[in-house]
Amino acid sequence: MRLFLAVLRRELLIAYRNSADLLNPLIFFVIVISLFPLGVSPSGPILSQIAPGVIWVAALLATLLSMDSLFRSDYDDGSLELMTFSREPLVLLVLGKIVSHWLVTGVPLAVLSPVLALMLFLNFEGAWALFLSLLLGTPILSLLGAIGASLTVGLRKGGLLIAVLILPLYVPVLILATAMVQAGAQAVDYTGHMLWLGAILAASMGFAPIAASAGVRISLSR
Amino acid sequence: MRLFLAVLRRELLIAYRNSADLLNPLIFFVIVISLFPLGVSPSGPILSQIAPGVIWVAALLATLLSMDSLFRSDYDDGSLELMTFSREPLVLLVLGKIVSHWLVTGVPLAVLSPVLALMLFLNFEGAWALFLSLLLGTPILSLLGAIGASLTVGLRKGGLLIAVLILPLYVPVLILATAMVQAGAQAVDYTGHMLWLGAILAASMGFAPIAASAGVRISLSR
Amino acid sequence: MWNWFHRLGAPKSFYELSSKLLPWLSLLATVFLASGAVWGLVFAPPDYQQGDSARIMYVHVPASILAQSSYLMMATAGLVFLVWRIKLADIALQCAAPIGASFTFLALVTGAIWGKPTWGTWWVWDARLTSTLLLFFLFVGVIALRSAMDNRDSAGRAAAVLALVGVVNLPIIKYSVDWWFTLHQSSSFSLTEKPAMPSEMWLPLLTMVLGFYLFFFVAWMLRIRVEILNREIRTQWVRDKLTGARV
Amino acid sequence: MLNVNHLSCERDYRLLFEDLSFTVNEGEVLLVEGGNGAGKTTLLRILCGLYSEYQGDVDWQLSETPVYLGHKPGVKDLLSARENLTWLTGLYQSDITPAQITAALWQVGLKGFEEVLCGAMSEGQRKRVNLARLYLLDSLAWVLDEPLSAIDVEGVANLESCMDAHLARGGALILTSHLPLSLSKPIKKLRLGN
Amino acid sequence: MLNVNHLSCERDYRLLFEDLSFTVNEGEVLLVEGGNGAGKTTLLRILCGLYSEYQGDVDWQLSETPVYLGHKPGVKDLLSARENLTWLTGLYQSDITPAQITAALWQVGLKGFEEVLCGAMSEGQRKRVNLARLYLLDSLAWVLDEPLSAIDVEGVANLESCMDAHLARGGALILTSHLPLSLSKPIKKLRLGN
Ligand code: HEM
Ligand SMILES: Nc1ncnc2c1ncn2[C@@H]1O[C@H](COP(=O)(O)OP(=O)(O)OP(=O)(O)O)[C@@H](O)[C@H]1O
Ligand SMILES: Nc1ncnc2c1ncn2[C@@H]1O[C@H](COP(=O)(O)OP(=O)(O)OP(=O)(O)O)[C@@H](O)[C@H]1O
Ligand SMILES: [Mg+2]
Ligand SMILES: [Mg+2]
Repeated sequence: MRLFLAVLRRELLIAYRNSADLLNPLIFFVIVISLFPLGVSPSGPILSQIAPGVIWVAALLATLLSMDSLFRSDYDDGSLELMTFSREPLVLLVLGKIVSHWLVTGVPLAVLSPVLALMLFLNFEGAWALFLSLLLGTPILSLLGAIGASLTVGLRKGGLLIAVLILPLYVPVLILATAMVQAGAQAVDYTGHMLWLGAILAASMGFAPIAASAGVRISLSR
Repeated sequence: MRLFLAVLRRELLIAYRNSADLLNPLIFFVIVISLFPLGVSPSGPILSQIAPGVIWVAALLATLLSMDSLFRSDYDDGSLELMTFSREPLVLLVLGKIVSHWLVTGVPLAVLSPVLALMLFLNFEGAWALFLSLLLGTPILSLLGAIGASLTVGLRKGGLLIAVLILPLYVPVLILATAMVQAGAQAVDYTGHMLWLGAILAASMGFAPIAASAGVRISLSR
Repeated sequence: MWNWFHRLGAPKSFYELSSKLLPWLSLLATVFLASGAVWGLVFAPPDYQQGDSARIMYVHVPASILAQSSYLMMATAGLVFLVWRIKLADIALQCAAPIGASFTFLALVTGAIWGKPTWGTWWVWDARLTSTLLLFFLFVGVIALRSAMDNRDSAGRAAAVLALVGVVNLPIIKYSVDWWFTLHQSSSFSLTEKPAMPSEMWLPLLTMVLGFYLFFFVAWMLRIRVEILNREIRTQWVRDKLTGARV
Repeated sequence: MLNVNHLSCERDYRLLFEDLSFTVNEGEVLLVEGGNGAGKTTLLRILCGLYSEYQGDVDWQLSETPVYLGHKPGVKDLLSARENLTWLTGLYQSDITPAQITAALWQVGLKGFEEVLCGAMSEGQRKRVNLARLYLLDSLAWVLDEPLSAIDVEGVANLESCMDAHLARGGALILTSHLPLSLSKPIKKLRLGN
Repeated sequence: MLNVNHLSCERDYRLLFEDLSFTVNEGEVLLVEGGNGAGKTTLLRILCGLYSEYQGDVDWQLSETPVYLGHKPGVKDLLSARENLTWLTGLYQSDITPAQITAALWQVGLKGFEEVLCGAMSEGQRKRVNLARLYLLDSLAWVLDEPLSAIDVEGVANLESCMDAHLARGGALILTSHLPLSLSKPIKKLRLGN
């Protein structure tokens, strides 16, 4: 447990050190979203229709691509192999890294999302539902993404391979969440969606860290 | 000139060696696009309306994120600093890398795009226009992206910083190209758009490699 | 001329000069801002169709104008730094970026606030708004790159290159966005057909614009001075300054 | 402390070593020799469980995990020397005080660099940060892959005395090195390659 | 061949060297000495124009560019030894034949590894691929940063004779090393750091 906190502190410290890294997913998120009015059309009706999908896809990408560097730098400078020797299970370390990643990426995205929702002419109820969906959804993204990150670390493939591996796993979350937001926008009750998201979150909580630490060991024995 | 060809051969050889890298942008492209029917709505009219924007945004991201590793690995293993000593100007080497990047990313995207266009219920004329727009547009993306890549190499920041730097510069291409596709889909003449894209291409041909090689030198003197 | 240029380029002499200029500039800035604000918010007539909500214009328009011209100034500083390697230019660039970004942000916010009463929504994808948003992204890019690099010299040059690239693209971006908007004209509002302003409205506006410019320069100088002290901390003259300040 | 029996390993169809058996006891040094590409790093990684494609068996009679030092620096560019060392040692032990960290950094000759980011250090300095672990961890088994490379002359002398101390307190040491090594104890040698 | 006048450099507020002046002529060796962090790498990078924050002036009387070898291996993991070497030398000269490439690889003791990907090589082998350039390029100026590190004993002897040959044909050599170096010519030394 002490170690878990140590990881958390280290990761947040590093994130703080290159604070640019902290903001990048956020800015990326905003920019990608603002590309759609330019690419599709600025008209309100259309935008409000595609808003949930666009915002969620952007969130997916922002998380996933920031994910790529989760283990990369530790691998490059060899501190990842040292972690595998630690006195406490590797799972704990991995979980620590995942949590800190969520704190640094997921939470800001969720917090910022309502503004963007309004920029895409989503109504307040929709924006609120979006916020909730992101708050529940992004941890799942971080957890699943970590598996991909652990498997692709060490292969110098840029951020794309991991996207290819993991995006399909994200599809259920995407569908649930966007449905939830649309329900919210039409003032339909969406507790059902939230329960489902919660369930997925719990499940991935269970197995993702284990899978990820297995992945780390695999990547290292090469 | 001999050297330019040498770079080209080397880059293509490397790309071929990890052929996964070759496919990733493509698969990424496909996956991202196929997220939209799931996230937005499967209905034909809506999709055909957003198709040009969606496909082009996906292309933007695919190019940009594959761009990130353009100089990265050369920097990591120190062969980038050796390139600056070469008997021919660095610009030539940089241009070679850019061209090869376009060959392995841009061209496949363009070739694949009509299929995706049809999947999003764009009509044939639109799909054709899309193909042309990508053929003309992706080299611009590679050229501008190279500037970002050269400036961010050596900072271990994952692919996001470069996106933040460069995506705004992509906006004109995005606007022109999507307009061109929409025109094509409505069987309106779009030679004007093509001429504009060509002009931008020529312009970026002119200054991007120079800026990029300046960026490389800057990143190295650290 | 030339050696004057270089003498000014020396941080020390700039510091001296600026300490002479600052009081006057700040005085002027306050005068202009205060008078412009009072004039615009109290005496100027309300807009004949928008009523008093239009008065936010007296903040919004100057902010928007400043947003654009500060990017130009930043890029100019970058050019000077790349060509003549004048350290001061690097400092100027570094200090201009955040100020410009905040002006852009101000333009966005005031615009949004203005949009609510006039258009009934906080935001529309209008050409001007969009290009301002993009301008904001360009600023953010420069700042992000600057802060991402540890080594100062290369960070400065990298930021300069990026700023120049941005300035080359800025017109293309603005033009393309305008064109894009006119393309979708039917589907949205626009700021383009504005009634010609009566002089009682644009005179205070002009005062505010000037005031904003002055304020920009004051803020810029202050930041530059601090940065100079930071960088030259180990040189004799700074030591003297600090000890002098202490006693 | 360590028993290795009938260990053999080949990497892409090249046999590195075959039927290797040796033991290392408390207070003993094993120097793994061999030219470039002989398989030293591979052997050490196998001993530490970092590489798994081998036949034969490796068993440690040891409560704590061995200290491994590889070719890579193993320090984070964005953390200062102190932060790196705190983290690296924290992985193994939880009872190390800041004062000890500082002391260790001084002992590896990084006095004045405690707060410098490792990204802003020279090759050798980065390596020293990693080596500073040796002064802090009380694991009895050290597995060091070319600990002396990139270290300057005083640094080497320093390190050798550190190793002597380790051996004196009953530690075991397995290392590789291309430079001559002078320790107080007799050095067991294991030669790989033809 | 190389004149350096009043060169001084500091990195984050630490003065590395000040008012350094020296010359290196045809057939001369300059060994840059100094502890870890003294500034050797920085100096060499300055000489090669890879680092620009310095005062003073560096001028080469030289037609072709110097051969620089740094701490990093400088080879691509995904290319074979032959491909890497072809590419690396092609950067400087266009007249090198495959036969010469093979010969050079054999001379650095990589016989049998010509077609192996450098990613599948040991630390030292990777370094050897980069060193093989020295047998092929006819630039008269070599600037080598710790060329001997990670190289085994025979490898070092090999390299020293290669350097002797270079000096004999009137080449200039500037290098750093933490190991003792024995060359036929007298070695000019430049000590950095206190
Ligand atoms: C976030 C929203 C907005 C942004 C980013 C924005 C941005 C801009 C920009 C870039 C300019 C150009 C300044 C110049 O160079 O002349 C401008 C001017 C102006 N804007 Fe806005 N604007 C916004 C909302 C609004 C709204 C809602 C109104 C009121 C209907 C408005 C009215 C004006 C006026 C009257 C001018 C002065 C026109 C001129 O000087 O040419 N703006 N704004
Ligand atoms: N990237 C960097 N940014 C800032 N300072 C640096 C950087 N790299 C090195 N330094 C500083 O410059 C000094 C000299 O570093 P340099 O690499 O030249 O030393 P060196 O003599 O090569 O040492 P070694 O023998 O370990 O290679 C060091 O004290 C280090 O703190
Ligand atoms: N990642 C790898 N994949 C496949 N083969 C490898 C890999 N790394 C090393 N090898 C092979 O294993 C052999 C031994 O490599 P190893 O790194 O153990 O050598 P070493 O004794 O450490 O050499 P050095 O003294 O240069 O460090 C080498 O011949 C090399 O070809
Ligand atoms: Mg080894
Ligand atoms: Mg060095």
